[in-house]
Amino acid sequence: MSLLQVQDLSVYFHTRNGVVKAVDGISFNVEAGKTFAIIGESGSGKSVACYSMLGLIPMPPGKIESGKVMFQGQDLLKLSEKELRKVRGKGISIIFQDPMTTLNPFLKIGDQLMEPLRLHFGLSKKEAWQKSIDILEEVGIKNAAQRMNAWPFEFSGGMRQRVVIAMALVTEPEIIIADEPTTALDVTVQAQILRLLKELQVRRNIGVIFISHDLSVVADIADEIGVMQYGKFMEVGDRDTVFNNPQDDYTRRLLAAVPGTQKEATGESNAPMVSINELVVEFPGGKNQDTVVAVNSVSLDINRHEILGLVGESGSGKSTLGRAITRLVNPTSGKIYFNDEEISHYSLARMKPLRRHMQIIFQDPYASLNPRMTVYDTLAEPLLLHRICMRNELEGEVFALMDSVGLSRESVLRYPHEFSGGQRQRIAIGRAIATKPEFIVADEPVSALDVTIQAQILDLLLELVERFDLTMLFISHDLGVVRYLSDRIVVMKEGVLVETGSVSEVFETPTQDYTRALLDAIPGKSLLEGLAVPSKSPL
Amino acid sequence: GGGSNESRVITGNQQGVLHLGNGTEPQGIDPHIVTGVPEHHIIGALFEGLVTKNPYTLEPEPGVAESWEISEDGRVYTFQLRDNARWSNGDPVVAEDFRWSWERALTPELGSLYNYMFFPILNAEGFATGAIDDFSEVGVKVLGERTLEVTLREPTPFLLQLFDHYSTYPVHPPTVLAFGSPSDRFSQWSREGNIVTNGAFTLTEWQVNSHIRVEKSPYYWDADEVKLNAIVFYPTENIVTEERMFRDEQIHFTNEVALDKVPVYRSEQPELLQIAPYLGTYYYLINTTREPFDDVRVRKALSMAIDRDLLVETILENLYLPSYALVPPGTLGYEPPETFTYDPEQARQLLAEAGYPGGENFPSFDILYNTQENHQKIAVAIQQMWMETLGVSATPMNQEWKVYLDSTDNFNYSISRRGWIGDYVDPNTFLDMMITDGGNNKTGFSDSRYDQLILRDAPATLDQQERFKLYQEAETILMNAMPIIPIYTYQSKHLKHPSLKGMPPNIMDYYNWKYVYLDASQ
Amino acid sequence: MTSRITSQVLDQDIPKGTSLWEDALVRLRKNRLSMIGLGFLVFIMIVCLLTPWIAPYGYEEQNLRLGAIPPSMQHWLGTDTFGRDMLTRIMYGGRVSLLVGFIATSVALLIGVTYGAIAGYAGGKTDAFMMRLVDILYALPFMIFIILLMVVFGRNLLLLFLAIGAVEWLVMARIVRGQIQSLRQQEYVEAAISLGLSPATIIMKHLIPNALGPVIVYTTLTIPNVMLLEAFLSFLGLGIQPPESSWGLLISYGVETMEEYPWLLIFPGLTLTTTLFALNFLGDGLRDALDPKASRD
Amino acid sequence: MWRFIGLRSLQAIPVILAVITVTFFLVRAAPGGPFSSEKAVSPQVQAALEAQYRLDQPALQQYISYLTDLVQGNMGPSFYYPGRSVDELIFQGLPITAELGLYALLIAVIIGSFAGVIAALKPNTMQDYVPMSIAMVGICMPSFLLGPVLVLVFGIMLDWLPVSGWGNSYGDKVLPSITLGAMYAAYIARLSRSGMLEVMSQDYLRTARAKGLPEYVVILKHALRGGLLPVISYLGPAFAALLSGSFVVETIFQIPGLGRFYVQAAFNRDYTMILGTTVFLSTLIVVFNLLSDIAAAWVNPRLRYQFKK
Ligand SMILES: Nc1ncnc2c1ncn2[C@@H]1O[C@H](COP(=O)(O)OP(=O)(O)OP(=O)(O)O)[C@@H](O)[C@H]1O
Ligand SMILES: Nc1ncnc2c1ncn2[C@@H]1O[C@H](COP(=O)(O)OP(=O)(O)OP(=O)(O)O)[C@@H](O)[C@H]1O
Ligand SMILES: [Mg+2]
Ligand SMILES: [Mg+2]
Repeated sequence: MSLLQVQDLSVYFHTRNGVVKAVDGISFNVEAGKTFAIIGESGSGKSVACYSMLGLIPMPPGKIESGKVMFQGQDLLKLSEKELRKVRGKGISIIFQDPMTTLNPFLKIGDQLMEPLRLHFGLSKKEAWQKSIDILEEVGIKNAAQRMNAWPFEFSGGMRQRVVIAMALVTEPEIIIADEPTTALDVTVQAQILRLLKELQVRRNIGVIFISHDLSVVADIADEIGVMQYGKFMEVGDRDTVFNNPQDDYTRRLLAAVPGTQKEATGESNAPMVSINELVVEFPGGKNQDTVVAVNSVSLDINRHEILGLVGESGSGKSTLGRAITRLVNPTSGKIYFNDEEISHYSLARMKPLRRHMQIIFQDPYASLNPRMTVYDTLAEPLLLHRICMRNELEGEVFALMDSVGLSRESVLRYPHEFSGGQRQRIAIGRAIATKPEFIVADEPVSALDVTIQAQILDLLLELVERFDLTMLFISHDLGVVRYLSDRIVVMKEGVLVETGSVSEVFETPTQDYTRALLDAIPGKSLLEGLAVPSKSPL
Repeated sequence: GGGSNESRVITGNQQGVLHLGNGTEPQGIDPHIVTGVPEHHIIGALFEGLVTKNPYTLEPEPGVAESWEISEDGRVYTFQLRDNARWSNGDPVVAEDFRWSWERALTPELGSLYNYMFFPILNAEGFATGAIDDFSEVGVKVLGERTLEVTLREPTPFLLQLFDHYSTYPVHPPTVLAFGSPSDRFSQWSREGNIVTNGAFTLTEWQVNSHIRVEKSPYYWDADEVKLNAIVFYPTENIVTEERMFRDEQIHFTNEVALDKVPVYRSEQPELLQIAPYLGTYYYLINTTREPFDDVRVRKALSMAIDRDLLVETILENLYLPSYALVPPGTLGYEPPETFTYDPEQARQLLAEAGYPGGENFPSFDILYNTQENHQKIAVAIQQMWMETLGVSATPMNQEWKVYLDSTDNFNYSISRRGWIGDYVDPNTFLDMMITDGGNNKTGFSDSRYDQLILRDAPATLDQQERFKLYQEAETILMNAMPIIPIYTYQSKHLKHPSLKGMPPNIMDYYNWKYVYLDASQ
Repeated sequence: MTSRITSQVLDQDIPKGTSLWEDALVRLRKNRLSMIGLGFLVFIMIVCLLTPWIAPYGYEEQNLRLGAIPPSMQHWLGTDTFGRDMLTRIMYGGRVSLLVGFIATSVALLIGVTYGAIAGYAGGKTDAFMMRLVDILYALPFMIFIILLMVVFGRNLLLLFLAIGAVEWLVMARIVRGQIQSLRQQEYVEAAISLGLSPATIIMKHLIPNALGPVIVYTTLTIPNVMLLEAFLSFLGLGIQPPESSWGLLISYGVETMEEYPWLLIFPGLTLTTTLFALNFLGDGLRDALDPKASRD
Repeated sequence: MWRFIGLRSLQAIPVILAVITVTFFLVRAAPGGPFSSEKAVSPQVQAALEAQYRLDQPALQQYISYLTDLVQGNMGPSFYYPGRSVDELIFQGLPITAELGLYALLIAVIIGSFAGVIAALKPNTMQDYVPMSIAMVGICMPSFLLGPVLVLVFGIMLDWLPVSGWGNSYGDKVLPSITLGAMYAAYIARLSRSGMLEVMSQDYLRTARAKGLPEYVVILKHALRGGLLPVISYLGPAFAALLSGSFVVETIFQIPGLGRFYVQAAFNRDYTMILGTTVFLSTLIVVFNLLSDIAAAWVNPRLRYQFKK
């Protein structure tokens, strides 16, 4: 018998703007030791489907309309809160999608990690402490012992994600639900994590539900795949069938949208738009912690009309660099020029006129959205502020923005928490491009998007580059995307720039070991190179 | 009562310890410095003057002085002190102690507020104001170890009343000197542990805002007559709390009873109430320097329009007595003149004569009172009476105590409430207030005949009846000018546990602690 | 590929741009308890407004011989010791209390929220300076302050509002500052900064709406507090003078005689409590309405 | 952090100095001096009294000598209680008021936050309405009303507890502490409810639940910290108000505490006492606001930036 049987699960949200059929009658099974991957459109109900099984969606407004979720002989949907609690963590654990908001900002990393250990294994404080350090190391956090005392906000996006993963893995549950667990991880770390997961799965015969947009990863690890759209499964089948012989139209479109080729080198080299000189950003360390040098003496030019790809290890200082350029963190030393203006020490007020021309898309879209502002307000704000349009055109402009980032107009009055991860990311993108800026720092802007929408967004960005002379610092772990979009690539490691070059130079003749390691670790390479999946069974 | 707690009253009765509510926390117990009633109660237990009062008759009784002689002209008193009067450390109480103490009390630097109590003594006022430096010029002489001669400016028939006042009590010179200069207000001599007293009790415990305990003194000359072993005084600012404490049998005797509680006790436990006329008058001051109050007709109209009977009967719960003069009736035989009554008709007429028929054009004015509920009640009621009877509109206006004093002092008012409690049992204690520019006059009232009567004629008259006639004449002058509107005569009111005896009601609300005893059988 | 995204919904189907506030109003209207609370408040206000015309007696009308009679047909809520009709006095008292309650609270709210938000947002030296100023004001002897006010300006209702507002805003400022201080660290504030919004806009649009929960609650608590404070100040001579009255004054006089004439305490007390309940239901409803995440059916 | 505490303690100096200065001149501006009384005071006596209390000196000189004395730990003699120093009176009442305040605070914090949390767990249900209604009644029952009611019920009618006193008989601390704490409990209940509601919908609570943590751990460990932030900012001024506001309770229950001096001193125009209590109060305020800021930073690590640099 299957470890987990989901039958005809439907979850609706009864909001003031009508009913959202987030999950609409899905069924699937998860076998022990096997991985069931869910792919599909952003906003199609993947997360809701998984969370609702354990009663972890807000109810109301959410309501489970129908269905049965059988686990260990009981229907999870019928359990009381108390009985569910026994299943959570120990029976089924979840890696949530948004690592920023899923960690408690008021508790130390170590505290949060030790919690499930102490709860489910009754470990002493000391044992739990040691075990937590081990698992942190296993997910590739350096200096784990020291980092135990850090607060979530001191961690980079990828590091937080790994903490969330570690938290879910330590309990060694029967089933792990991993909701886009590697979006913020560079490929080497990603590989390490996937290995870890696999290992655990084999050792303990664990069933895994793996939600991802990264088809190459799915191709690598899935046994069975469900393709979701509009809250329904369009197609469920084993990996090879889905990849090589997709039945559904949507699946086919999905596979076709994987970004393939490299952008043509523009060649022309303009004057630098942004120029950084010997930039250093330090964060004070906490108790028994050294000062963190997040960005270490980085010098860099970003030319006008150029997309500069920034890749590198998780925690290497990419986000910090981006935030320093936009003056959201104060540089410790060094200089930043924007349009030949030195802005390193500009006050907030002096920065203000420049803001219109300089935008940032945050790595963590949810946290960057005001929970009390609807999409409409969020998008209208920059338009009004910088007088991009008249008040009477506002509505049209907002809808145009929503259209261009692929948000349905019906959701215009929704608040951030009513969206899926990918939808939130699109709101953030919409906000950043609203002012038609000259320069954007895009920190993992498409990590939560399925490939079709991702393709749409990437095209949109390219179009903006063409039409409005946009310059962009594009931070991403997805080397495919970076390759597709960038003119030039810089590689960062431990706060330092280790390599700079054109796309082809870096991809084809990397000079650094680290870069090579990165390239080697790209999963599902074959898929990238023409969608011919190395199948266990011949076509 | 008491529940889980043994009630203090019961244990007190067994041990001879009296517990009583005593109003506010005493400022101190230096007899020459403090001025309040709560202080008075405590000092009365700790010290004794030349004479004391009989609580039943209020007649002077021998205190430290076992006898005295008065010269023919009434101006020289010779006191013979008793042999066995002793301080609580065993020292004898001698005439020099009195002389020394009075010099101290009169020393200008000390700033004793009650120094005017000595002013009938020859040259005392001069010494107190600094006009005379040498105390030997003051009419106080030590004739022998236990003989004290006092020479007066005028024959002052109520002198013995003054010598019962605590401001004339002796203090123990060596003790005072041991703690610094005699005129030092910051001296610690009167603190528990330091103080040496000559009264029936000694101070044993003093916890600010909690309680003061005095215990029977073995050295007191009349110790055999003292029945209580100890008295504990509790500061009870909040009269509601005080009543609760009484009900819970934590105190034998309350300092006050709230107006609203009186009817309840009257109907349910009348035996616990002790109500008696009190030597005090509640009245309104009129600022005669202000229009339209400079017109005596207006003043009279206002006064005659007040239905004092109704006031007393209703909001005052029949607790006080309607008053039509400044001096309370029955002040050791003095009866104030009856010059007017409640007469709305005449009031209206007077007001019309003054140019305000039916209150027309009468400017609206404030009735000033200091923050207290009873003052407010009276002001509200009177305001309404004036409105209904005279058609004049007044607004009750309360001010915080010191602001109110300041306003009144500076004539910054139209009508202001006032209460006056006699310092001693004689009309003089009331009437000398109203002399021209008297410190407590505050109305602008001035009448030379009045001044003459109060300052010259009456003090020089030895015969009591004669003297009272003069006072009546003065008071008639006063009430005809009506710079004040008498409203009611106070009554003292207490709740008293049945076991408490020897505390009879009297118009001074005076207790002589050595008469007090507890009857445990009650 | 954007087939689903391009809207199938006609533009007019989509409500015009609504802000949190408009949205909140809609939601508030659906909250039954809040509406009952609001209804009650409106009722009380109308009654108070119309009091001079509908009150059964004059508020100063005494009948000393009919003092302190329990509720009866002539006097539904009894009379006080002056024989004045309690119902009338409560109605008149409400005029003062509501006016003082709302105006003084508004003053406190306005100053407190603005001040606290600025301090909390600015942080650093500005915050230290501003908060120490609050400390100073908080530490000054209130009594003396009141006495002086009274002496310098005399009786004046407007002054009373200011005096009360001036004290009440201090705690409000601290609460708001605390909230803003922690909200300011949120990434959406950073996002707002990166948009180029001015601090004032960030405070107004991004911070305050997210700090409103405690603010609303504290406001609803301040109103009754202010009403009682008014009684205290009036008693000291700063506020209204008898025979005028207010709920707070009625209550404090009622306490004195609660054993003898309980109705003198119970009715004004009940009025104040009911009003507070209504206020709180409204406040809670508003809080819920302003919280997009709050559950609703 | 020690640096931060040190810095804040330094800030206390200008605060207290400002308070002293303003108060010093404010009290002298208030009409009616310390010695005015219903009985007229003769000019000589008035002068003598003023001389004894240095009031005859120019105000500035008085001010300077006051400060000089204060620095040496001497708050001067009380104007109202001859022979007693302000230090003595304050330190006599302080332990009692502190104890009373502490009990009241404990009652307020424990009962208040408990009620608030309980209510926030199931908003808009009976579990919410019942504690919140009690809280609201508590707010309408200021201590001048609650105290007498409690005394009447528990002291007189049921006769369970003493009606007055402090530490004199068994159980006499119960009613005053409740009376003083009740209103603060009500405030805290309301504030913690709203704070908790704000937090209860956060995603990190979902994470905590997903770990299988029992609900009480979810609440106590994960939700409470964020939820109590408004309460924490409120507690600073509240505790100071608790101590200075205890005068009503102290009067009702005959407690020889410090609170009575705050009010009495102003009425008596006891200049030194007003200043003394004010200095004391401002110190309390500085200290408790510091504590509340530290507590807030302890709860919310992102506020600790102020400790650094
Ligand atoms: N609280 C909510 N209220 C209303 N609608 C909601 C709520 N939560 C989610 N939704 C809607 O439910 C749908 C499914 O959301 P879900 O988070 O499951 O998508 P997803 O498949 O995980 O997408 P993504 O890949 O972008 O994370 C979305 O359209 C979303 O807008
Ligand atoms: N506020 C902070 N306080 C202390 N340390 C911080 C802070 N923010 C970031 N860091 C540290 O700085 C380093 C760089 O972080 P940053 O977020 O720039 O990494 P990143 O390259 O964006 O990583 P990722 O790819 O995982 O998002 C990390 O070691 C992180 O722990
Ligand atoms: Mg999702
Ligand atoms: Mg990052």
